[in-house]
Amino acid sequence: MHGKGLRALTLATLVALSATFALVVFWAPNDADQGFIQKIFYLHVPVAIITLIAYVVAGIFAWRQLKTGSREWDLRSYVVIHIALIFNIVGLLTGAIWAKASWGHWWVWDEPTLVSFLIVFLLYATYQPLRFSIEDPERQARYASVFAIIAGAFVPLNFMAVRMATSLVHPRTFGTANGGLPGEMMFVFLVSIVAMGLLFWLIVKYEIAQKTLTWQIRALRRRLLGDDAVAPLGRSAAPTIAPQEAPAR
Amino acid sequence: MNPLAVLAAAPAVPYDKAGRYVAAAFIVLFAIVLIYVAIMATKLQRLERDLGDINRELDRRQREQAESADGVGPAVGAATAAAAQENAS
Amino acid sequence: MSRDAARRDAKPMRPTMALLRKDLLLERRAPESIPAMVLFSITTFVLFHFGLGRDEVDGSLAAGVLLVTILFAAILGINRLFVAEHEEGGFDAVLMAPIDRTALFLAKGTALFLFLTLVEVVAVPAFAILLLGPSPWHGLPALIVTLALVNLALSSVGALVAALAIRTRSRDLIVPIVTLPLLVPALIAAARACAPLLAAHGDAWPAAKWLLMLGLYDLVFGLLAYAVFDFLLED
Amino acid sequence: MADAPAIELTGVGRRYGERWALRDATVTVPAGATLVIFGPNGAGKSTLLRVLATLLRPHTGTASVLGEELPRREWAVRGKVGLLAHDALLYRDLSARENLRFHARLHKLGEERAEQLLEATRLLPRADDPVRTLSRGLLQRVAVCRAVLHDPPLLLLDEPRANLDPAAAELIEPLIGRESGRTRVITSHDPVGGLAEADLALGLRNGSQALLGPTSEIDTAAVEALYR
Repeated sequence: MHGKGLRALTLATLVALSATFALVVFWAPNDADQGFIQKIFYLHVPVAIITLIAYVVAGIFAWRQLKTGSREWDLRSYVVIHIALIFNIVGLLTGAIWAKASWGHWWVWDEPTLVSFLIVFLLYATYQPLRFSIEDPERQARYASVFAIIAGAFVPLNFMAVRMATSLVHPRTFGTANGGLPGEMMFVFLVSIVAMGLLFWLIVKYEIAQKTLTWQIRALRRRLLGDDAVAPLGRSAAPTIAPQEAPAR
Repeated sequence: MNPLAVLAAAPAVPYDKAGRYVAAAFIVLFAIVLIYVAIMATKLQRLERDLGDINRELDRRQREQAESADGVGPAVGAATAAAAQENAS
Repeated sequence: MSRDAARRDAKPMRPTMALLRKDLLLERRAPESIPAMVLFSITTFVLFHFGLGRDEVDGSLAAGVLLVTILFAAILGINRLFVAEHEEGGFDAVLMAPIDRTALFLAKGTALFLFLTLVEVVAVPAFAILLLGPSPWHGLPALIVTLALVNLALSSVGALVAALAIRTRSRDLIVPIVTLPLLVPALIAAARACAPLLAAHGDAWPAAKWLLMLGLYDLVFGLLAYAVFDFLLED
Repeated sequence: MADAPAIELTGVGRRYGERWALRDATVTVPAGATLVIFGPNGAGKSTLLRVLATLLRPHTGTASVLGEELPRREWAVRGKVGLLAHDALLYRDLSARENLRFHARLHKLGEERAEQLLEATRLLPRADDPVRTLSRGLLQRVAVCRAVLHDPPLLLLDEPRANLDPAAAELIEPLIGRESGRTRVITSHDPVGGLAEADLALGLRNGSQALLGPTSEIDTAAVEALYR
């Protein structure tokens, strides 16, 4: 079920990523102020935007989980946060590289996006330890959802606060005084956002398909070989029972 | 056309410091995607192994069933034949 | 249907007061949280004195020292917030009572707010005597307002995280690692607001935007915590 | 409503992760009757009590307690069920009187009820000492007072007579015994005493129902078999 459309999505992602790469390297004009370095922007900012959207979406999924009590939503929320954390790390690393290239330091405190990203990362990095410390899967799902909702609301608020506290001295490519992005840059930027979004969605789908398959095989083993032949599940941060086994409310 | 010629002709890739940084940023992305693919591959291998276990177990049971069916089969056939005769008479 | 209506009409105020009275009584009978938080704060000021190698601090450094200390002290209180319920199994007795469960959130949040206020009544003067260079008097009214908003943020987030962590295996680890990043926006706003108040020739009032930011934080997290608290209690 | 059964469970199950703590519990207890639950530790007795107390939501089956369906109308059941658990459910640093007054406020009752119970269980001399200074027997008496404070029509008793000397047991008999007129669910490890006290018996083993019937038709050997 969950594997449906995976091939089409994989192809689309591949095309979009190649297109982004080609456009960035061969077509997008060099920035007047920053030159070639500015091209990291096409990678860093879309990854950042997708990460943020993903965190908020995970919060919405978590809300659905609490409303419906369905473990299916817990799985989605978990996987989205899991992958968003990885994107978050990519965003932090590319941001650090950009900072080093533009301003000579690996870390700059007056770049609000980067700083917010670190704070958001620190918060979401506690999601897995929190899940891991709760044994009962039902409670784990509920508590994780509460966390995801609170954290989802935290993301925009945190951005506001960090933005307010930062003096904007560095050149910002997006929406600065020198009048936004030129058309060509904007086009490449949008293509890149689409590509990163597709990549994110693809990985989420892979992950969900893999987890569901694992559960189904586990259930099959239990049915075929008996409950004793299957090692009991240890503590796990990931959701551990198949959604179809989940209680109906 | 030789693809390397395209790269060489590309005016946008300066082989200076800036080029290295941009390359590094993209390498970070691709490295992480590659690591993800590698992790996924090991997970798939485990799934394959588990599925193989289940398949073998099913095979064994089918064989067992077939064997026991071979032993019982004629007897059942005889019984039904006898029942049919009884009905007829 | 009449019972549905009765349930909707049930005001959480009465049980909240009962729960709050019980918490205050417990703290009076066996003082644990408040003395620990006060001692912790003063010790931390001494540590800052030696750690920074300075006799006096002012401005944003003073604001940072004061607020980070209060934040860490609050972690101690948050860790203890539901311990009485957890250890004695009192959770079950409260959960079986015909009360709105958000009363528990309101009571715990209020208790934490009161505890923090009491701690600050001691810790802030101690800070002024031990570390603060400039006179604290000119910014005092604004400082009180800011700290009240900070306490509100700490108590709503704290009550929620305390309930979240109490029934996990490693609550003393979960509480700080979840609470501290969650409080970063509040800390940013509060530190910026306090900086001029603790400076030698600073303004008597901080820029309104910082207080607004704190207020927005309180509002958003207060309402959210109120909305999701129930889900932490149903099993 | 008087004729409606106090407890009606059909196929009730509760899972922790992959493990079923309780499976397919199907019991009907008429109002005013007493059900005794036998079973070794970990058989699901406590889980069943907690489901009836609205503290755990069933994962399968339908449960109705005091005519209200669980978990949909669990708030309507709260306040009508008294639970005497293994833990006393009391705040150790508060006195017996403070504990009872606190619970009376939660249940919107006056303070006279607390005094009345303290007197009935002869706790008045120690009523103002912190409960952590009380002996196990005294503590259990306070716990009984807490459980019956709001005069619940349904009582859930988890081994109520553990730690009580005979005199104390007699003292609390009017509160939690048969003559209290309440529907009762009792867990017990004592086949003879348990069967004598109840109308219905339920035996649990590994979360499944292994024995069910009126106590008059069940002999102690069948109960003892549960523990082997």
